[in-house]
Amino acid sequence: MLIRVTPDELNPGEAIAAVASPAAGAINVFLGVVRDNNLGRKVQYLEYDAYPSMAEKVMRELAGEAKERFGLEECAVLHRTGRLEIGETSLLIAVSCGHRAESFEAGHWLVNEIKKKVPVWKKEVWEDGEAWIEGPESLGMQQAPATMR
Amino acid sequence: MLIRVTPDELNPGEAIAAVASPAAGAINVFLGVVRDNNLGRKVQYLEYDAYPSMAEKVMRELAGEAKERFGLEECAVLHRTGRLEIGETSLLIAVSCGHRAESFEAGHWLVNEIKKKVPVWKKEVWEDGEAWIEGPESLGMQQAPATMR
Amino acid sequence: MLLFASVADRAGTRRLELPHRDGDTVGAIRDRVIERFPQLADAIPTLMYAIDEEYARETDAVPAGATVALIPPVSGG
Amino acid sequence: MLLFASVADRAGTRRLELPHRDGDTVGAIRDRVIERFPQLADAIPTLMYAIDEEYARETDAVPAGATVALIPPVSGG
Repeated sequence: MLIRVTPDELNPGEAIAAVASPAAGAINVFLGVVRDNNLGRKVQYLEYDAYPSMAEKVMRELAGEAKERFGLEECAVLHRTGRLEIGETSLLIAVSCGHRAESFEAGHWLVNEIKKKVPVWKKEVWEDGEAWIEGPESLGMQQAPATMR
Repeated sequence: MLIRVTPDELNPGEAIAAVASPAAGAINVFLGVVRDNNLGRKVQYLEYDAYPSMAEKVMRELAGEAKERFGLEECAVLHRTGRLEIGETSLLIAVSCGHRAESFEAGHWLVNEIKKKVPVWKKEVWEDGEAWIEGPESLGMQQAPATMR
Repeated sequence: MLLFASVADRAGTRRLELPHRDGDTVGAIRDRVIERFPQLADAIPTLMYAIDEEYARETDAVPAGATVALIPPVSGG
Repeated sequence: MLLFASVADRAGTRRLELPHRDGDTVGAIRDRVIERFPQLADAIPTLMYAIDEEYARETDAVPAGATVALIPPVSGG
């Protein structure tokens, strides 16, 4: 299993290669990408904080559970940290298995679990402020300016 | 929309780049891969036949319908033809949209529709024979030897 | 007329030129192909058809110069 | 003790060393952090906790030398 929390760019080709298996008929890849807007606000960039060692541990546990639950051949989960520009990939998941239905189910299940359980946080930076987004799909609260950090 | 039927290797990076969009928060990629077994039989390789111009037309129609139905930003569908070895990618789909749930639904819907409607056929080649697989998940019928083609 | 996959294998060809007759339908043209390649008769119940890259019914009229295709059950992906 | 995201920003630090006391629980240690950084008090209802990279409950005992983390609601992906 390829599991990684890293400040470096995520490479889908690496994740696909990591889940290759002669018994796999289907590979599903999910990329979480930085969008230029959220809940009606224009986003300039994101900054991801993480507890890297624990995040990798939780990602490894979830990948193992997905393998069991969906009969996967292989599974890769990578999360990026630090400053990410619009269009860059923050989350990269790849799963391989015999048939397509399980590949979609497993990928979707993994994204949902990762968003619930992995200790990673995003800060949205707008033209006129910034906020840590805490909790899935929360709007965030206006925070103290960055100079206070 | 990137739509292509080709004898050349399919490149996931190209499909991902083709669906990139500042408004996309999720990209889902599906790879149909040649598996070393089917319905209990060991597969040596596959050979894909296609009606390329019609296949591209049907793929383009399905991609357009998926964009509408799931609110996609962009969509790419590529199918390979000719001889494919175990582990090679026969079908490559990428979709981008605002949120993850739609990306999984759209990808899954597209694979299902493509398998039902696009004029492409696979022949399985085993150690002791070969068969055109006609119809989804059929076992195929033993065919005349290749020398008759 | 275009043939694919098992149908092409069993006919030994992927392409036929057939003279156009007034009032030709997809089914009529298919029947002329079967006369020439009787070994294809048992494929009829499973076949679909296309006229100029569009799925078509057996009863659809075929214009002069059109390309008709015999489409066995597809198995892409 | 590790702090992250808004909690780290508001405390002005990502890492604290706290002396271990016999019978320490996660909640007891968190309360000592809040004494030092009262501005974090309103975050308590949303916090989760970890001991040595495992999610833990407020009532769990903290062994000497363990790393405790305050985990605000996560928002990865």
